[in-house]
Amino acid sequence: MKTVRVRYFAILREQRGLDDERVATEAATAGELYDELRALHRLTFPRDGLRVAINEDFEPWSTALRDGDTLVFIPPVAGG
Amino acid sequence: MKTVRVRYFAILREQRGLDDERVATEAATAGELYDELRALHRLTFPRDGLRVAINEDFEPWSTALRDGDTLVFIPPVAGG
Amino acid sequence: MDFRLTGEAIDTAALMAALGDTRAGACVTFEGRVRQENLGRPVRALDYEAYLPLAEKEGCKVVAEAREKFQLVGVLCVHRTGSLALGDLAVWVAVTAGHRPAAFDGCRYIIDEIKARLPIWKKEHYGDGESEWVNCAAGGPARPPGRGKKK
Amino acid sequence: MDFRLTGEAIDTAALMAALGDTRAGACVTFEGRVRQENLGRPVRALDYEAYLPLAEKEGCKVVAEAREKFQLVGVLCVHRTGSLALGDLAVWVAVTAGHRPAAFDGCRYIIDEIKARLPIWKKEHYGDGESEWVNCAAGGPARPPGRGKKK
Repeated sequence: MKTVRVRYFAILREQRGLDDERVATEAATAGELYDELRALHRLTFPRDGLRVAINEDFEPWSTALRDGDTLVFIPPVAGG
Repeated sequence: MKTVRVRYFAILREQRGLDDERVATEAATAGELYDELRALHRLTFPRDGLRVAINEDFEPWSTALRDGDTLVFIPPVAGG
Repeated sequence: MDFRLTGEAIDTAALMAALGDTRAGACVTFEGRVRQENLGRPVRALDYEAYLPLAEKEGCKVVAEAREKFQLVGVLCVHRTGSLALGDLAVWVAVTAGHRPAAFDGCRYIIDEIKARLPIWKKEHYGDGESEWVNCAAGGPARPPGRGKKK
Repeated sequence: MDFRLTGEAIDTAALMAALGDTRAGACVTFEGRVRQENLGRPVRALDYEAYLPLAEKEGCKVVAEAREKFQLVGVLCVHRTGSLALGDLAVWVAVTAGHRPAAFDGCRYIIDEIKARLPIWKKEHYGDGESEWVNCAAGGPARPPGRGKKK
């Protein structure tokens, strides 16, 4: 069991109903954590519509979680 | 015999030594007039390095001259 | 710093003054402004929300890439956060170079990459009172499946 | 008028204000400035000489072409004549459009055509006291045959 910090922005912040939380998890990777949170909070975005940042850098979904990491799931950006 | 006005700019003005003159000529076209003036004043530009404007519009070298026309021989422009 | 985010109005005159450099024969700027309409819907205002540290880091990376790809003299880029009204300046990019092709190409590279890559989100407020997060083809569906327009 | 020539310093702030339009989401500007060096020679100043009526007519034509080719909202273009010092603004083009591709393409079209087509000539004054009319590949030899550098 590790504890990570998750921050939410924009549409994910609204879906989650908060912008910052500590999460205790058994998830091994960033991707597993997102799937867990998605199911728990009924987030609508499939993982492949998002990117993930860990400790302020974009990282692959397969990145192993470490205790104390800060994760941000990045919804699609405006682009226009 | 017709009389036309010729204006000179930039390097042609310096080569001719004046910026405006009236010319009485037998030349039938703008191109013939340029060749005449080029020989007379030792202008260095061959005709195909220039364009000609007649009465404030670019025109082909083959344009027939009419009495009272104003001609400008356009040296290459800066471009850069 | 070549790239930064700000919650205040962007003062382009002051920024331009900082780009004066007699090695530069060309300066190209891009201004992105709040339009009165998007995809046929009248817009009355919008909010930009950014994940600040990553947006700044990624913005600086984009600028560094542009400097590597093109022969640039100077670059400045500023992106707004917070609430903007119609006509407000949302993002500003200025690039100087010896000659104009590099200035045009560098400016365009920067704005295209910034729009596609930086974690900055736009919420549009429409004339009818509705609001919506504006998404883009780069990242996922235009609207998450199963959700209607959110207020 | 969309295009004009001026013997005075170009006031870009006033010109930009005239381009405010909430239909425009993008504004691209190009500034051409006097560089300290050209083809390896140090430049200290330059003069622009124009055949005014034709330059204005051709400049307006270029702008009209750009408006026809691209979806533009507004265009302003000003070209200097007379004596300019290092760093001075020689030509300024600003184009607004709904979206950025049209603004970039329109601005670049205008500056490229203006540089190639308008009867405006540039005389550079160099650090060593010499001066030269700057010609271009579009029109003829870089220097007329048989003539040296002119003072």
